[in-house]
Amino acid sequence: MTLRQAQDEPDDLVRAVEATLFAAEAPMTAEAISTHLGGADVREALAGLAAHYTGRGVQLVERGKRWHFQTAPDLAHLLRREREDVRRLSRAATEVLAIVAYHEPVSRAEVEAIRGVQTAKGTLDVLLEAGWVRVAGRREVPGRPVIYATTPEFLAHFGLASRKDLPGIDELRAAGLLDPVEDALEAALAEVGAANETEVGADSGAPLASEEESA
Amino acid sequence: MTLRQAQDEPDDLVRAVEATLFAAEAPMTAEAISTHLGGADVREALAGLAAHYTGRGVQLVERGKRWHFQTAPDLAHLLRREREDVRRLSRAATEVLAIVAYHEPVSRAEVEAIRGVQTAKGTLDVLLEAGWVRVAGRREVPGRPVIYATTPEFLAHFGLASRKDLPGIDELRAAGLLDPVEDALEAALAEVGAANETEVGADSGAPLASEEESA
Amino acid sequence: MTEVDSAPALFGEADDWDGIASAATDDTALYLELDGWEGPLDLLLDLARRQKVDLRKISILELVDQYIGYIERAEAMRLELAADYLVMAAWLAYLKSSLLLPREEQEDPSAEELALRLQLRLQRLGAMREAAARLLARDRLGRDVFVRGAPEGLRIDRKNLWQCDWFALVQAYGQVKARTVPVVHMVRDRMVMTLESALARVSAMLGVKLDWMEIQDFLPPHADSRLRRSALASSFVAALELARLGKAELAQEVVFGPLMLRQVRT
Repeated sequence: MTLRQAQDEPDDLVRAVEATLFAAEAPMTAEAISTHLGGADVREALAGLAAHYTGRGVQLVERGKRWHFQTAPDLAHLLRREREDVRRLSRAATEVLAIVAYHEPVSRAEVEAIRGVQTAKGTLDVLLEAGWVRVAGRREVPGRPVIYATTPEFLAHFGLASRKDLPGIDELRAAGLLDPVEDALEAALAEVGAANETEVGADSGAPLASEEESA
Repeated sequence: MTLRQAQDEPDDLVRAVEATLFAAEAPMTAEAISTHLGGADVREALAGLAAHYTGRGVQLVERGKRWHFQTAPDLAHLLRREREDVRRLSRAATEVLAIVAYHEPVSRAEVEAIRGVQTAKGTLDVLLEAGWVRVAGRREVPGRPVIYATTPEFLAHFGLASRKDLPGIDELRAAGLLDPVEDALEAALAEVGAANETEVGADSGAPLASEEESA
Repeated sequence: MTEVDSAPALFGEADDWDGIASAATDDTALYLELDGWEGPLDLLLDLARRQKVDLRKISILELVDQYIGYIERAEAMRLELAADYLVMAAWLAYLKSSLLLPREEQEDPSAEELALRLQLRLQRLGAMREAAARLLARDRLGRDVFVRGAPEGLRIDRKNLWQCDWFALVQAYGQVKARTVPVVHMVRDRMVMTLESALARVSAMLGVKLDWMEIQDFLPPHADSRLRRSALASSFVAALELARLGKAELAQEVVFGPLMLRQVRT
């Protein structure tokens, strides 16, 4: 015990950050913690705390630049409550959420272009109300459509440190699957036009005519 | 790190108890925790956790046989932060303050009689909060109304050695301050006064109309 | 269907996709699900996945046949189909016939281009549906991981620092005083000659003088102008009153000429 304390006893700043985040009712940015503690630089303390809690039943995590403590994911089966706080999302809402997250900022028309159906207004409202999607301004094109993006609450809910953590986003981007159909079409046609013999990349969305070549 | 882990890595039961108490909305007895975790004996885990958190910013404490996490008592001051908002006294409050200063001790009814308008309760509260007015007892008349007087802080804030330093009625008249003023002009003067407030000395802030006289 | 239950069935890996396919043996079961599709593209995507190949390698011709086949059988079973399903069926029929035409007879855009576009759209929708499933399968806050149940909370106590200065204080008092001083209208004494005094003065002077006198001569000779005007008015009224009582007579030879006055002899 005394040995451990000597090694591991946290200093005052670490203790203060730990207490602040334990007491906080919502995730806090490093800046907010610093302001709350009178301007101290808390980054090192945060890193130290995150390391300390690694492997414990409680973890310190960063989600969209905000920090909070949460229970360890592997203990989920012990902690699930009868009354689930999690919203049940319709399939439409789930798809819209994924499209917003992977494409943000994105207009409703762009969401509809990907889904091939009109999106009921209520679907976006559910996501706005959940606090996972926000209005991120307007696109400066004719009609100035409203564009949507995800929120820090979205990242916190799905356990993402940032949008870079979205599952498979790098692969999707590399495969061009986050580009508009028009761009992909143009690229694919150009490729086919340039040389049918050239080996078609796996990411090109090869047209039917060149199925064999790309295979 | 690996050394610490080897020494200090909590076992699964300890982690489960830690997470359970962290997520609990109310303190839990050892029995309740045990039931929640399928009947395991949690006493050792609780003792181990309490020892682990000793000296940290968060503590595991037992109160009346119920266990809960709380922030360390010595850090309580960190959970509260004071913010000072500089606010300008409203005109109504300024009038009430002036009446209290000139007529103290004075009841609210008397203040209203002098002002000629009803005085919202909040107005006196603001002056009490500012520390410039205090309750000075009750007047021994039917109804025993509370009477108000100014405080030493009032004198200090306004740079007065005593209430006798307040200009008398004759001086106010000489300064033109007792002349009936058109509402619009009055408002304009109040505004000018507000704009100049910081620089205005005791003798220089006469209204525009009577500058010559007061100079 | 909850997102949890549906995730493995609807959003499984392309290779082991079997959620809807298993129902395909029973046509009725499939058609009854038509309401459940999020439009024709959604149905097409599920049909495409049943080819059990990479979405980049699906056979559009086969897909078209499957789609049109289902739509036809649904119509045969008199299931109401939304218009957009029928529009898609018609478009796919056109696409199929174009794809079967020799390349040189095709219009612009070519059928291959249209097919490619459809394929790209299916890929994108498929990618997003998989992404949604993977998102929902993550450790979610409030379901799998939990924040502190009873946080103490961080309090920010706001304290007002009230500001007021000496001048504002004194001025406010002055204004209260000025506003609440009782308003009394005082009319200052003016030098006037009342009707009574004019009557007395005119009758007395008429008794002394026997000849015609101009009314101006009845006025106090050294009075200031305001008193003279008051005296003139009062004296004129007094003259009229004396005339009415038969004690005086009035004469004026021209309009606005001098007004003459004398005692009536009795």
